[in-house]
Amino acid sequence: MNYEIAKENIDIQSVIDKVVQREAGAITTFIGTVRELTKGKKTLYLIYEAYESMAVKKLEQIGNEIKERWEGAEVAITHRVGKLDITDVAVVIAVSTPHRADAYEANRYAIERIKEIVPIWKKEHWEDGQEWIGDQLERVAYPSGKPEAGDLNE
Amino acid sequence: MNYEIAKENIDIQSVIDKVVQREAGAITTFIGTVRELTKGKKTLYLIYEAYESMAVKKLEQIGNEIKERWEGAEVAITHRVGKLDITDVAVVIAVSTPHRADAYEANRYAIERIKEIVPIWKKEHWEDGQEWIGDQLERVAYPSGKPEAGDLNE
Amino acid sequence: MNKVLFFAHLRDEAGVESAEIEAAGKTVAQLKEIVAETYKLGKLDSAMAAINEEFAPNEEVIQEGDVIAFIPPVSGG
Amino acid sequence: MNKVLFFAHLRDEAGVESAEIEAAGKTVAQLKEIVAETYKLGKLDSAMAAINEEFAPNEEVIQEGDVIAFIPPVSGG
Repeated sequence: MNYEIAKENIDIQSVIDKVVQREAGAITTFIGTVRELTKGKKTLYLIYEAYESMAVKKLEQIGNEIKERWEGAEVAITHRVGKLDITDVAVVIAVSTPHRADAYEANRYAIERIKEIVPIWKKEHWEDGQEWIGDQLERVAYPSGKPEAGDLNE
Repeated sequence: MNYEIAKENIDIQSVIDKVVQREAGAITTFIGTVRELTKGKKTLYLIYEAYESMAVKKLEQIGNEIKERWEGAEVAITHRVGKLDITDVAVVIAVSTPHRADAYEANRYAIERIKEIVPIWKKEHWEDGQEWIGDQLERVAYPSGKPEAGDLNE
Repeated sequence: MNKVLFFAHLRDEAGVESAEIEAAGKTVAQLKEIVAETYKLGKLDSAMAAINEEFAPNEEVIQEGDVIAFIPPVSGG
Repeated sequence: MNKVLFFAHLRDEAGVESAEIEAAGKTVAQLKEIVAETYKLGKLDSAMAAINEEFAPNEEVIQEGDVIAFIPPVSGG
């Protein structure tokens, strides 16, 4: 179970434990936390929602993409859903590799891919309103109905 | 105490806790672990030794360099000394920043700088011998007596 | 019959989480048109579609029993 | 008097962790020569020196009471 959607607080150490290996000299983690200010606007809290079964499959796909590109990599990703307050942990990505440069690159790849292909959405709640992020005009839309050609059935 | 030399097992979560901030959307960690194989040679265990008082100062210097270069960054680094077995954690670097690209870059900067200027040494123990790493011929020596011009009194 | 799933703002606008629709033989694009009209969904064009939890292009033909999800631009992480 | 510290392989070779040496007025380079000869340290050339926990170049002049450390190429991380 290296790829999970969590309904409660994520235990960071338990995600790290999944990628510990005797062949690894480096483990990187990315911990996405709820930031109070975005473009000067104060967030009160967030709601994350997932298409859970597909999200787990897509997290696993990202892990497999990483293992193909970075030899010897191990990957674990947990994304939380539900209501999150400021500084709460939304996502933890742990990647272990034999050498450190790969651990950074592969981890960065994971978060970028999550933002492209994993069906999870956040709704920001401010003092003066709320909005699902991702349907805003400044976001890239997908007129062809897909994120990009390479993402289909990879 | 964001910069520490530890004689016991490092609690990763406690290092992360030091960089949590309401302004941060991203925390990256680098966890250096003892790898079993290096260039095909099997390590049994390592001994890390530090010039402790200077090492803490140099870790703090690295943190300050990061804060100057990446606005809004918070940094915590703990390096362990003593005997470490395979998969044991030698170093934990945690960096938080408002945006994720900075958290990866600043964290990577920290580990590279540690390998340049922090007075910590490891002695590898193999089945057929032992050696202080850093005095090997394949390493760059410092004929001028310093790591590089920019490192002095930065 | 086919199950159709709505998420995030699409679910808020549609007012339902899922619907049962006869969509076998139709393309994703055709189903989008029908659903957009039925549920008055203005931004369905910018949504991706998934068939059985895999992204599917607009021209893919839906089979009997397929589960179709409309996926607004994602914002996890 | 000045305290001189040895680490890692330099300590192993010198056989001591530290020594008291009269080094005031000498440069780091001069002290290196003396120490290399006294303790038969072959690789002192590749070591950095620190004075009072700050890296110091070979030409820096040592003051009374300064603590000097010889720092082999580091290998932490």
